[in-house]
Amino acid sequence: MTAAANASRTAVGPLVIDGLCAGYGDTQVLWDVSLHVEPGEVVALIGSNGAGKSSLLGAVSGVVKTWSGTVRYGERSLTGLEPDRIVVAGVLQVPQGRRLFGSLSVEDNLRMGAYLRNDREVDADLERMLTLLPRLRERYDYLAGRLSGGEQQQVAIARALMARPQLLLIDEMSLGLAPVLVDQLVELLARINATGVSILIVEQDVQTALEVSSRAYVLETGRITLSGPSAQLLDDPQVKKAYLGV
Amino acid sequence: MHLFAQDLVNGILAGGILAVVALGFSLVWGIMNIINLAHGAFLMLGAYLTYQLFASFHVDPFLSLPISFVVLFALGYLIQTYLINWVARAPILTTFLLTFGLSLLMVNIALIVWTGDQRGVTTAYSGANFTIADVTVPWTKLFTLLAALAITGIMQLWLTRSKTGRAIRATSMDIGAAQLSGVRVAHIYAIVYGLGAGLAGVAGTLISLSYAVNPGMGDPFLIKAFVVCVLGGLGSVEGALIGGLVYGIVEAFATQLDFTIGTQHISGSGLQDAIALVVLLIVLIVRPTGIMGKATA
Amino acid sequence: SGPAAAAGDTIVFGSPVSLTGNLTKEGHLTQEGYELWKNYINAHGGIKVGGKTYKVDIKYYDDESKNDTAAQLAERLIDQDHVNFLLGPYGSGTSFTVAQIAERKKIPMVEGNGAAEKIFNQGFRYTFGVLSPAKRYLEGILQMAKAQKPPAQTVGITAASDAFSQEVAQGAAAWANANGMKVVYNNKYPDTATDVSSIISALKATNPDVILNAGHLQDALLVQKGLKEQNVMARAYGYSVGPDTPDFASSLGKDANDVFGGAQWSDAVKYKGVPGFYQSAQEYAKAIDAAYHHRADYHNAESSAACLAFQYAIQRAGSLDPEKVRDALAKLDVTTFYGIIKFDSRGINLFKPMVVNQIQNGRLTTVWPALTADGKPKYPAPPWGQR
Amino acid sequence: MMTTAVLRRIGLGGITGSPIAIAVALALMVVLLAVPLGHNGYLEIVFRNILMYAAMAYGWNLIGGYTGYVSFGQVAFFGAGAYCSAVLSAHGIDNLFADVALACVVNALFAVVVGLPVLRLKGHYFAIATLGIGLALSDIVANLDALGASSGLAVHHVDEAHFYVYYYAMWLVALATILGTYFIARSKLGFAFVAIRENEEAAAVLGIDATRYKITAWAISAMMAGAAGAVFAPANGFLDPSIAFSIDSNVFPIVMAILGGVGTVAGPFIGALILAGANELLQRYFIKIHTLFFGAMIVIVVLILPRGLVWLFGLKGGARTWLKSLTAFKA
Amino acid sequence: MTAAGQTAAGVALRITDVGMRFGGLWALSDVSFDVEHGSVLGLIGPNGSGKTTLMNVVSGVYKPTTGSVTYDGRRIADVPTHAVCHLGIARTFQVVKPFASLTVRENVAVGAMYGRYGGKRSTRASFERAQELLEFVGLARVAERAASDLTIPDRKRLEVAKALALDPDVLLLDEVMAGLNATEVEEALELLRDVNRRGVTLIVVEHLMKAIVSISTTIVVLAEGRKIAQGAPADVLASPQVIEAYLGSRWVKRQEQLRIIAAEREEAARMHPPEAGA
Ligand SMILES: Nc1ncnc2c1ncn2[C@@H]1O[C@H](COP(=O)(O)OP(=O)(O)OP(=O)(O)O)[C@@H](O)[C@H]1O
Ligand SMILES: Nc1ncnc2c1ncn2[C@@H]1O[C@H](COP(=O)(O)OP(=O)(O)OP(=O)(O)O)[C@@H](O)[C@H]1O
Ligand SMILES: [Mg+2]
Ligand SMILES: [Mg+2]
Repeated sequence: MTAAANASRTAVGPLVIDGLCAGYGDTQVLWDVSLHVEPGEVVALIGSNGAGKSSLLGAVSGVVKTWSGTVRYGERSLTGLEPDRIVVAGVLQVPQGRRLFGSLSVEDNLRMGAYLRNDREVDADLERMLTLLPRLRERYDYLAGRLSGGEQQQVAIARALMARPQLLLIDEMSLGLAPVLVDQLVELLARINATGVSILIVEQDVQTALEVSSRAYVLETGRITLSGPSAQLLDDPQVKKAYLGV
Repeated sequence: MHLFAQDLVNGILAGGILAVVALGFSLVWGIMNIINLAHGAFLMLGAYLTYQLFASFHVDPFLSLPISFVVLFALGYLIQTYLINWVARAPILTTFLLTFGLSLLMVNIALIVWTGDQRGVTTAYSGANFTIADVTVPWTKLFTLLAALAITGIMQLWLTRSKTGRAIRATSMDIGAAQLSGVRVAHIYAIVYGLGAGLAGVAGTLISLSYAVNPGMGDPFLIKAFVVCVLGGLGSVEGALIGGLVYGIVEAFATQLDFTIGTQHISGSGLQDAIALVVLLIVLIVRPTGIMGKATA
Repeated sequence: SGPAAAAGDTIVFGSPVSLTGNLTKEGHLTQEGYELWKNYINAHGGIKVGGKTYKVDIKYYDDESKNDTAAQLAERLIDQDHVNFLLGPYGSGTSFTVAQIAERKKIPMVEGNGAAEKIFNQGFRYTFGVLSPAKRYLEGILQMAKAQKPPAQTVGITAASDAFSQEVAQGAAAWANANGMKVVYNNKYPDTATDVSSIISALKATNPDVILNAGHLQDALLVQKGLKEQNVMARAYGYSVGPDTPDFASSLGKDANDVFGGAQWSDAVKYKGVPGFYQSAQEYAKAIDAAYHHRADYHNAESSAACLAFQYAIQRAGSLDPEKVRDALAKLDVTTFYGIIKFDSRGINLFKPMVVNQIQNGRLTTVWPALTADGKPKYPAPPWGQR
Repeated sequence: MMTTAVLRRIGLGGITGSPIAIAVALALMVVLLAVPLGHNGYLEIVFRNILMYAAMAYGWNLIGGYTGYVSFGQVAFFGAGAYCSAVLSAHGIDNLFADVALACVVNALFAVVVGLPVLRLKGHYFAIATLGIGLALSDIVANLDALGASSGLAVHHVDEAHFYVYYYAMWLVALATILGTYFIARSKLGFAFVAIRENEEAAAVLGIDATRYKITAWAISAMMAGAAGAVFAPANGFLDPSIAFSIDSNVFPIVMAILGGVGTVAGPFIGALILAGANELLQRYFIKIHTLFFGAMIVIVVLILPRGLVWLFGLKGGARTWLKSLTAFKA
Repeated sequence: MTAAGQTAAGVALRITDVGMRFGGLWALSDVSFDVEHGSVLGLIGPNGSGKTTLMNVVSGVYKPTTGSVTYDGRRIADVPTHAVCHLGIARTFQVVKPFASLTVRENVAVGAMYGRYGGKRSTRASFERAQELLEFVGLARVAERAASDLTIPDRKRLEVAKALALDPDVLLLDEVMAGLNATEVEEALELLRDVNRRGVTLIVVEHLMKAIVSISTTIVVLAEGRKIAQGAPADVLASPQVIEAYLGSRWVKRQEQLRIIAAEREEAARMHPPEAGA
């Protein structure tokens, strides 16, 4: 049924966004954005509120319609595809605000992540998630809508992982999470990345974002204004001033 | 005492049919947030299909159950895909209006095709019955009840256990998130609407055994479906079943009630609907989301 | 603002009638009755009024079987389409609301399908009904049952909750009480009933000799099936509406046999009408069969009769003036294929008897009163399954 | 929180409504003053019904549109109002002012008594409970001999020459509902209603006593429907449960409001005019299948103008915007 | 700096043995503490530890299963939700809930109309008050926009403005800074300090430790529905139990780094006294 489900977890190629313009109604929010994520890379996208970070992720995952420009993933063009087709291509988004299925149990939420998979390893992956995130085991039968914010974020990430994505788009991972949990998630990302999954992460906690990524882009009012290795951006005086409050 | 037992049986038998009528309606409403006013028309088409198969090809009504389901499922699937889907995410009142229009269309097409004549499906065994402990039970209605139980059972299992069932429930909660999990929403919606129509068709088949078949026959059932699905809890399969049974039993017992207010004598049977609705109100006041309804997060 | 004179030399009648909605079938039968008359008149030259001959035309609108829509359409027929006269809609509820408009607009209406006496108890001057009142519908069946040996002694009645059915039920109960029969059960069900088993259970528990239903075709079918399902055994089963319509037998098959129906008319009646239209019931039935390919039903006949009342009244008035025609209607006294048409001071036809039909081996046979009958009543009814 | 989600999807506009829409509505009202001058009783009924449905639509809009409690039971109030007139008439009182006043008082009380339990329900459950109230009331009246039971009551009315009084009375009721809506929408009351619609919990935390304001909205909307019913009964001259509590009077105001544009002041009017006009033409030219065409028309209008007819007036960007709107709600 | 706003003395809110059960889960158990008038209480704890639940109890949205909350001696559970703000208690929602179809100004005005004065303030006065507050929180530029058009941080500002419109004595803030970047957090803190200076008691729930530390007079830590620590910020954050349950080792490490950087800077500054900066 799907290529994504049974394919290896190694990314098939780079995500290449070229000259992307997009918006809502008549208002344009993204202007000629170009960026790329190489297989196995962790890339961060930072920028102030309303810069268009979520919109950019949306344009990749198909929930925001592109006006012009292209999105390619490996050999495939993702431009203009419906969101479900993009999942088939192996690109998964953890949306801002979690968007869990509130009246489904934690288990069912995780199983929904594996919706397109037909292989026999779904149960094994489920078990792996519960080991990775033990809190979820405690809340396994709970309705997701009853969980606290942090618990929900864990379910959201685990749900996306259940699809065995090759490229993960994570929006505001640390939002509202206890510091100790952010630590755990950062480690989690490293481990996921180690299995060959590329990650494009959007974060307000710029410090964390730059620590976990190897490269980063700065988005300002819909345009890429700066990019480079994360370590370098951490030291960039402009970045420090605007985003780190130092 | 005997009448009490007989009424209980009558109520349960009638309730089974109402459960099937309400089930598809409840799913479409609960899952797609569409108040499907065309549900009664689908029911009517199911009944005519059964009638036609019976009159022209002597197909037994119980055998035409799956045919009704498949044909109406297909019709519902197509209607959703090519018409309703265009406004599937519109405000609930917009789709309400659209299905109102569709219902008028279907009923009036039926009027042209079959005219306003009353039709009936009277099989060799229709009216056959048995009696235990003074309670008479008609075979067809008993089988109808069993069919209703089987259908709700299958639906319940399918919705909770199958992958598509889970996707349907997920889609009802958050379309966007479902899409991001790889769910093709238009397809899921078409399945749900098809299911609603198919179940209405099945209900139509069962109803044709006892009720006169005519183009407008869906209306009273549609109104009862409204009440039953809310009584039981919207979008809930067990809810539709329990709601249907409660409604059937309340109606049956209402028949034997008698009031006298001053010089005015009121017979409960004339007030069947009102009594059932008062029960609905009481249930809702005690349980604001119906008997089986879960409070949503 | 009176209606404009007939357009050219055509007299225009108007009728809101149930072409959709839950009385569609009956509405169609009504329309057939009107059309048969119109075609006859036009084929035979028209109606002669004071030296001039007029063709006739009938304008219909669909009242969707709704009382208020019927009234609104009547108003439209009068004000917009300037019809000369109104022919009634189908049903007592619609007839009542239309009667009101006729009254206000001072346009005569003759109706053949609203038998509730309430319509005629309002002091309306412009409304005339050719049919016997609702309370008579089931009397014939009771008379018949009482005349059998041994005579029926107990009656159970179920009735729909609409005005017509309620009057029918009250009439039957009153007759039974006045004639030494006992009413052991009398209860109503809502018009929207989808299941009547519990009423039937209660009825069965009282074990009546005669079971009567006052309702319409749709509920008659529901009740008849229900009686069989619960194995209710009575000596006679009678319906106010149902058995006379071919649908009853066609949808119930054998289960329809031996059931009685009260009827305004049947093709067995032996009246000899005045010239101007088919003069006997048999000729009329033949014409209906030729035109519509089904057996003439009393809804057809009473509708044609309403037209006939106008025909003779207009001829006698020698004018199309609404007031003159109204007066002529009030004085009318003719015998037609349908029986006598004559109105009491309230405008209803108390002078024509009802008949009782019974379905015998799938055929509608008139069994009462004996004078007009073309068969004998089969009484008592055999058990279910042996029909 | 279901309600909020549902109502946000209804896409109700700003609270006070656009001044243009109000101007259009009032201009239409002025034009409608002229109808009885045509001495065409039928047209008078058609337009009187439009005014009646409009009054009910505004009543519905207050509880369904502004407060977010979608009611399918406005017909209960309409019917109750109508029966108030019928009862007065049976007691020899033929006075429209008395009719309307009684209908308002009775309906306000009725709304409070029924509202206390029913307004605790949310969303769909509220909708069906209200549907139930209408059906139950109809059933109960159909069994009360004092109200003529199912065979109904004649209601005294004036003679043909003075029939226009009903038209103007209905016109006044409609005008009152429009102006009432307009002023309420701009008042503190209106803000409380909308706050409840958007989020009842958040409204409570801002100090809004939700129960009290919901009942207020419900009672006012009940009075609007009741006043329309009180004028309708004598104009119609006859009342039975099937007329007083007809499905049409329940569904049409909603259909008109949606077709015209929910939450706009002019919407229900435009919707009513178009529906009545279309019905008129279809009845004329397609007697036997007019309902079929009527159904087809509704389907087509919904598909090509999913936001209602009034939306066309404010359309910027012409055909392009319109084409985009076609897919706006696609799943 | 932390005590800047402390004016009135005495206990404002007294939370006594509060327990809250959802089905089989005790989201809060035996929580007790006092909040002084004019103070800023920081409430922290792992996700799901019951902070939001406690806010709901204090603002009268939930009635606690056990225990009580009193405000100036009055039991809050006895007061209906809508009347709690007449007492002077206002709150924001973690999941922001603006009235989406109203404009930003109207949103705030509704609070001003009903809030503390229970509908007695005139429409005009309410709109004037709304305008003041919008300027105060920095939303005047979008006053006419529909609330649904706002970005998340602006929605949080709106949430604060709505709460302030109730003219509260106590303001409960549930994660109003989540999703802001460091610079924006600074601005928000400045705003809250200003509010506090005007005599409003604050209860602040945040996961941004920097913010909590810099604004709170006292910190209370919840874990699994129980209070595990209470005290001055420095003491609480040093508690091993809090570090283990909530802060985590990376946080400690980062603090360490920051302290080293600060120390180095100080050292450098001592060696090379600043003149014209560089
Ligand atoms: N559904 C929408 N409709 C209209 N405008 C939108 C929509 N979503 C976002 N916008 C606008 O697009 C712009 C970019 O928003 P976006 O959510 O992409 O920013 P962001 O960088 O993710 O910000 P945040 O940090 O707040 O998440 C903002 O001005 C926002 O108001
Ligand atoms: N209405 C409810 N019904 C059932 N359980 C609930 C409800 N509200 C909260 N809970 C449960 O209570 C616990 C505490 O939740 P609460 O929202 O108070 O946590 P929190 O401390 O605010 O967390 P976060 O920092 O993630 O916002 C959680 O485990 C949650 O699942
Ligand atoms: Mg974002
Ligand atoms: Mg929280």
